[in-house]
Amino acid sequence: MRVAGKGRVNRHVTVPFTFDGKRYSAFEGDTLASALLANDVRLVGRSFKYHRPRGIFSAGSEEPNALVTIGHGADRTPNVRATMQEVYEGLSARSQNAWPSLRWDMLAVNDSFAPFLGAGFYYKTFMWPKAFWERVYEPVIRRAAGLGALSGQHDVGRYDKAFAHCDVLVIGGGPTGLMAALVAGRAGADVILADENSEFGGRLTGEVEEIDGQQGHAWADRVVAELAQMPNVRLMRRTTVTGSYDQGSFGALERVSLHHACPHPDAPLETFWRITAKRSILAAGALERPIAFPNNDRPGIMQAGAVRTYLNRWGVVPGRKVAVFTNNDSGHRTAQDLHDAGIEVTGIIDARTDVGSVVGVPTFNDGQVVATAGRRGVEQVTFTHSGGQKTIAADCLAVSGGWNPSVHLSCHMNARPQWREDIAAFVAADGAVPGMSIAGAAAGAFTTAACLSGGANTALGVLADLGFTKPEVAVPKAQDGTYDITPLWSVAGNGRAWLDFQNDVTVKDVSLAATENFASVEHMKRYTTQGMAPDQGKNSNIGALAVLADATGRTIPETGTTTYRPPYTPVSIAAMGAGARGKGFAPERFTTSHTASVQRGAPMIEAGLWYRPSYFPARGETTWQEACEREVRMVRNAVGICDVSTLGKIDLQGPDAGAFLDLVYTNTFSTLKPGRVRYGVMLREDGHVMDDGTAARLGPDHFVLTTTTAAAGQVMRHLEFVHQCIAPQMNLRLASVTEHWAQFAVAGPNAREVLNAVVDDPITEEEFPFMACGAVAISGVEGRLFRISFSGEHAYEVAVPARYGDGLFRMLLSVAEALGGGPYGMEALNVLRIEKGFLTHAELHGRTTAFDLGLGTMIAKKDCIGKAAARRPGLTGPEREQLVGLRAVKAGDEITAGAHLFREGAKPIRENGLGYVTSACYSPTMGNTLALGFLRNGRARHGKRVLMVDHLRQISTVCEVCDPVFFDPEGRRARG
Amino acid sequence: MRLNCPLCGERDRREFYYMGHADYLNRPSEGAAPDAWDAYLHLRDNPAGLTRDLWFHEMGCSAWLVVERNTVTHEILSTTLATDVKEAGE
Amino acid sequence: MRYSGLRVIQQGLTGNRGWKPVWRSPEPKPEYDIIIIGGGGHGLSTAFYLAKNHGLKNIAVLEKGYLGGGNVGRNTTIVRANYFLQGNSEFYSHSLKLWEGLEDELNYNIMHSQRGLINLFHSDGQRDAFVRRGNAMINQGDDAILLDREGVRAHLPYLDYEQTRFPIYGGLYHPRGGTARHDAVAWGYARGADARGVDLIQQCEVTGIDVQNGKVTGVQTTRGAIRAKKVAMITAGRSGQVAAMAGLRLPVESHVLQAFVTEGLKPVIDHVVSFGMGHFYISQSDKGGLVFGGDLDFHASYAQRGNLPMAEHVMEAGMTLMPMIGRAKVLRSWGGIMDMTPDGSPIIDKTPIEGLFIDCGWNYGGFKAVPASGWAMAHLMATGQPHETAAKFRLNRFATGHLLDEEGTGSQHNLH
Amino acid sequence: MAKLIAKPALETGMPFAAGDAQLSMPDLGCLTSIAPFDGALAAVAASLMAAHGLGFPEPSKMTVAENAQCIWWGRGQAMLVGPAVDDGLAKHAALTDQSDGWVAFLLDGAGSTEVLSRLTPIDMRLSVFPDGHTARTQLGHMMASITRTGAQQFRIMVFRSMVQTALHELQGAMKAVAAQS
Repeated sequence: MRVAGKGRVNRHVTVPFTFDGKRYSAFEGDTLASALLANDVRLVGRSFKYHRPRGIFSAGSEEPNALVTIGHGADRTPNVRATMQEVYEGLSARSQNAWPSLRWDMLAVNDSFAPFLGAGFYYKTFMWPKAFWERVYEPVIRRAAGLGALSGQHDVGRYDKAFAHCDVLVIGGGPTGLMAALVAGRAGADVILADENSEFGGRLTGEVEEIDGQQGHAWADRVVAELAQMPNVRLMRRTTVTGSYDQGSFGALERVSLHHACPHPDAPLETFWRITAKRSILAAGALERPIAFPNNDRPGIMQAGAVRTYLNRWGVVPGRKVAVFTNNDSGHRTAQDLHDAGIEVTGIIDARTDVGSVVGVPTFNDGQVVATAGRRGVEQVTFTHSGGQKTIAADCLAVSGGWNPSVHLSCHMNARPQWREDIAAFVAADGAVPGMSIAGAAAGAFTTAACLSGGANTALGVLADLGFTKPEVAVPKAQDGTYDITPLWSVAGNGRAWLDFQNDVTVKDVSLAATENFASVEHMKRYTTQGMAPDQGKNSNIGALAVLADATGRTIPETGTTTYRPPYTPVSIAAMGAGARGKGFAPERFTTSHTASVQRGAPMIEAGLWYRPSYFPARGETTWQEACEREVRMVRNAVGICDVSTLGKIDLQGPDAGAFLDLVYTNTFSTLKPGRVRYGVMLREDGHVMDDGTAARLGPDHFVLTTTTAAAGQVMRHLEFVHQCIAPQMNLRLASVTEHWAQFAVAGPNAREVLNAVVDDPITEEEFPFMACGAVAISGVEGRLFRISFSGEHAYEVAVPARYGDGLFRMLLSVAEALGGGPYGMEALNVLRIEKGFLTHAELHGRTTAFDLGLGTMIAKKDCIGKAAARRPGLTGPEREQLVGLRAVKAGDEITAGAHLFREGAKPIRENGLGYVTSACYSPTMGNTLALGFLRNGRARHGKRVLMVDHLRQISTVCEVCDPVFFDPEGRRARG
Repeated sequence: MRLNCPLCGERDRREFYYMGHADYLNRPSEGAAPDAWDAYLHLRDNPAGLTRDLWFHEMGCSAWLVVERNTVTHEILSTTLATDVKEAGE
Repeated sequence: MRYSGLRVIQQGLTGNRGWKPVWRSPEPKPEYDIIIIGGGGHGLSTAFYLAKNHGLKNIAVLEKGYLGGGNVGRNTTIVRANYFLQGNSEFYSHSLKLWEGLEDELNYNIMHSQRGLINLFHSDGQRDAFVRRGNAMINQGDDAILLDREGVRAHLPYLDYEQTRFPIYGGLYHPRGGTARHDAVAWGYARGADARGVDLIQQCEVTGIDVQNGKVTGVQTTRGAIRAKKVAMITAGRSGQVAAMAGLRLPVESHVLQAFVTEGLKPVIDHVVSFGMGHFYISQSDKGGLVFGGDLDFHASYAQRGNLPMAEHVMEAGMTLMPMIGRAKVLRSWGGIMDMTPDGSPIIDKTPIEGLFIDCGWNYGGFKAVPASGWAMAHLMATGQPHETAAKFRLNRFATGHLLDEEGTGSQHNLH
Repeated sequence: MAKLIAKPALETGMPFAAGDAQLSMPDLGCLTSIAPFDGALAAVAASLMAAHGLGFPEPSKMTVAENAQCIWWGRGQAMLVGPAVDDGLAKHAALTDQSDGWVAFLLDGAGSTEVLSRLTPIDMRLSVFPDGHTARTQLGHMMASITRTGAQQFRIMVFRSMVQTALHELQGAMKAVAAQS
């Protein structure tokens, strides 16, 4: 019900919205929760397990009951707290976890079975018959469980991530945080003030009290106005600091557009911030806790502070007759404010003895609520008082069991909070998070005056540490009220008393856990699921552990808390993963020939971060195999052009460059002559092959290395490691030049002819024999030429600065095509290299040694990285699986990569396994299926037969083992 | 987590690559006994507390760093260029 | 007390007043035949199988905190047997078979749910590697099915097949893979071990291991000295510190692995799904939370908590693969401490000290190994011989080069 | 003989503006990485001064002459921007032509810091990262060099092959910031 003259919503602007399809009207400034209460909607959800009717409980992000689904289709968001959702025109909210309707929920029947559904009941049953778990029990449980539902469609929302840096991060914009930010801001520090609400002020927005002679919220507005003028202060509304991490880093979630009916299409719904602060001040306030009494979960039973906030901030009361149940002075303030607003308060039930009363309100000291009644919401409250029982009417029961400082962020780095007997609550331990100071209610100061001075003094301390001059700030005068708590956690009586509303954990469940010896607080949590619901135990943790302490005969501090984990409030995956939708997950790398390749219809496939052409379809070709075989024949018979720019290229210069290469490659490079290229194998220090490639000596002190595409980054890091950490005395410098050069393979019998058509000065065999390298000019552009071959053909790789890559590629193609050649893609490249037994990371998969690959002789006498470890007995000898060639005995039979190898006639089971196939292809050159693979003692089995079995594809093929070089084993073509 | 790169200043952990304990700086000499290699490559004190490890400022300046650090609290005590550590003869 | 649906009903009708402690809280005795250091999944299953399979009774499990408080209670609950290398294949295959009978064996519903695991691949090269693995699984007698893109779509229609950065080529489907309720596994083994006379002693930290003449004689604890004929160190996450008490240096580096759970949601993900390009795996718990994880934080740590860059990376992987989870909200994140070994495979072995055994190095695959690890460790301790399924998990294999490097990433501990 | 045609890294999309930020792609001329050999830093600095009128930059700094700039590029390395490097430096340093390896964006305007804060983890507050300061860091998931060239102006350099992604990310951040201001 809306109360005239109360609250600060804009009554001039009405906002239509719907809940469960029904139309309602709110005012500008309402949250969904305040608007529902204003419309007398009490039932807003169903509980998790028993499907009990539930109403709005709080006015903040800790809300356990009022979780709703907002929006439709791909724009649907489940589990939104109605208390945090600001209304906007057309807002469409629906209740959750109820079928067919919130009012008539079939699964409410669960409540009648409650005696059989206590803590951990599922561990004791559903075991028979065995097959029923996946087929019957689990599907039923899964359907009943869960809260809201995802749309099942791709999220269409925009999300963003950002970084921010400051001197002082103030977490929480209540009186404490505002005061701290004001002091720090005036001192000139870079300040970020973050608060999860739509307006700053914290409790001041929900109270009737004065600061410096004005209303608290007006004071807050004035401070915010001053802060907004400071260039060194960043005000972050609707921003929840969700986690504290090492060295002053924080995560924070800003709700940017979730309160807009029509968000700007470029604006994110949410932004996930990574904030780095030299110092932080935790001024997150405190949360009011419930008391566990029988049937304390009915709609209408709420936090006393929330009732006050709804009245004072939104001008809403949740009932016509309000009763209050409290063990501290908070309840009295609620009664007072309601009474002053003309709302009937039917009684204050105060668990304490001998406390004052609110004028005009019946007060029952030494009272405890033992029962509540009402079908879909509370209607009556029964309590003990003066040795008897009394029942009063109440359609809203405002409960205060005391306040828990919001210590969460101070505990994210594993610190445990400390118990303070005087306020019966946990507070943060000193130094819990390096650089974090805790102030105000978060530090157990429960009066506005104490919060203001605490905020100011904490900021002054922080500023002094950071070397700022003390600013001129007077702490304003404010009420210094009382708190005066007598702890009360649970009240015995008939009926269940809820601790965790969301997960339906009652006092009995915690007692059962204790009975069954789940006595550790962690065991109790995990056994009962208390604290594991969306509120992360904000409403229930302390109460539950008090009940556990009682049940196990320990004190609360002896029992201890469970661990507080980030995030403070739930964070959408989309926000934390912002930017990664579609292609945003990883950068895309394009070669200079990309456009030309696409123009020729080549399917571009991912190769690491790069895109490379799979094949270049010719007219009339319908399958990739046709194109691939044509391209292979083209290279073998004429000439092919292939962009090889994606291979890593590393420039190495300096007097010790040769010696350095001797250290990192198994073979010797210091003896390589300028103008020559050598193939090299690089080991990891553990003796396995890291990568292979070539090193070209461009000058006496200048090499350029190539790496495989996949290992380029790893090799660069490794070389830097070897240089900086193993051999810093070597005088050399490394630079990646992968990006600078566009490089193309020109391969095939006509390769030189193609090349000579484009270079300014034609080359000859004598000048440029196999494995030569040198400078070359193309239309006056300086390039590099390497006579190397990954196809086994007479081949070159020619490199020009990347801006000329597209031009050179097109030029090479036009020349090649005139000579019966053309471009070839990855598929043909793979066939060509398999025919020659050349390696890729299919073979260099990290478990292979130079010995396995038959390259053992490439390990020179000198020391090199990996040489010592490669000598371990397990890395050599006949038990090792060695690289072999395989060809189908019956030409054309399929050999598949990933198939396993067995002795002919042996059963294809693990015990008989001899090896596996790494790469396979149909070779148009050889007219057969060829493969590379690893076979136990394989080099001794050349000429023998093995059985290849691919269980997955149901293929068995008898293969002949052979040398891995199938084609031109003498290498004449590359030399010729 | 943030690391203070001696060259670049304080940077976010995401810019760095982690390799392992600074044991990796002390590569056994050629011909060292197999035990020495086993210790170098595999065996670790793995302290719950102060440790020294090797980081690479991969997205930054490409310097290898020796970081003194607490593995329990994640406190960073010092960061030094690996080349400086090697030069100091450690 | 035997558990059953009938018992639950009977107790419910009589006010649930008859439930008994699930385990005792015994005082430590001065001497045991066998002491197991570590009351996690592996320690508890070892104790259980020592008692059950080998008839041993005089056993204590010493736990410095609470039972199941380590990695068994902080993982993503995945159970699978999909390994490639001989040495691993037979072990995890054995483990899966034990999982399949575990509810019966423990009389405890650990909610083993064989909902199927799909490992996605995103290139021809990845496909070939997964085919190799799938064939190894079938060689071992386990199940594997190769799915092409459309096959994956039939199971997982909600993935992004159009725009994702690394297109989905297909998947390796392991129907018997799935999940289990992690805490329940620890509790079930604890209850079973306790019922067979094993003393489960919580809040009892081992502070020293007593060795005389190369032979173990007992342990020092925060609750006094306890003598023992045999001692097992089964303390993944703290293996290095415990082994150091006996003067041993291990091939282990400890790393933190984060995991995440969202708020409860109605059923939307029915399998366990693993993304081949982004270190991301996800399933949905019976309570409705999406449970997911990614890679290590990558720096050595004992902090049981993670840092943001890896958390963000995990969310980013989720968003490129299955953007329908965007509106699911992460409720809680946590970290477990992983014993990372130089080949990514575990160690179940004797140590050079007589009577001292070690079970460690589970990297981040320890949960699914809980049954078989206990089985093999119990066998080793009772008979002195390695169990046939765990014969290759030798402590000295790094020195000898008889490695089990599934990923092929080499000896750097954090790369597995 | 056909002429080899040079192609820019980006053929469309430039310049771009959104809100208080403008993005363009300046032609920087030659880029040469200069990595002084052991003990040769002084000689390199002297040669640079003699040939190009600027010194070898301190870490995180840029030196500037009339027609040239030298940007610190990482451990033991700087990038000479503008002129072709003087060959005399080759005696003292590894010289590597990177003219086609990196592309540069210029981000200008009052919103530029806010835009970059979406993409890079470094602290770009003017007090911490003043004019003439440079950082090797990341832009999104890409390696980048970011230099402040004015109170509201940054030069952002990324790998040539990633220019499309960089453009996409910068434009996205510019639009998002514009939509919120």
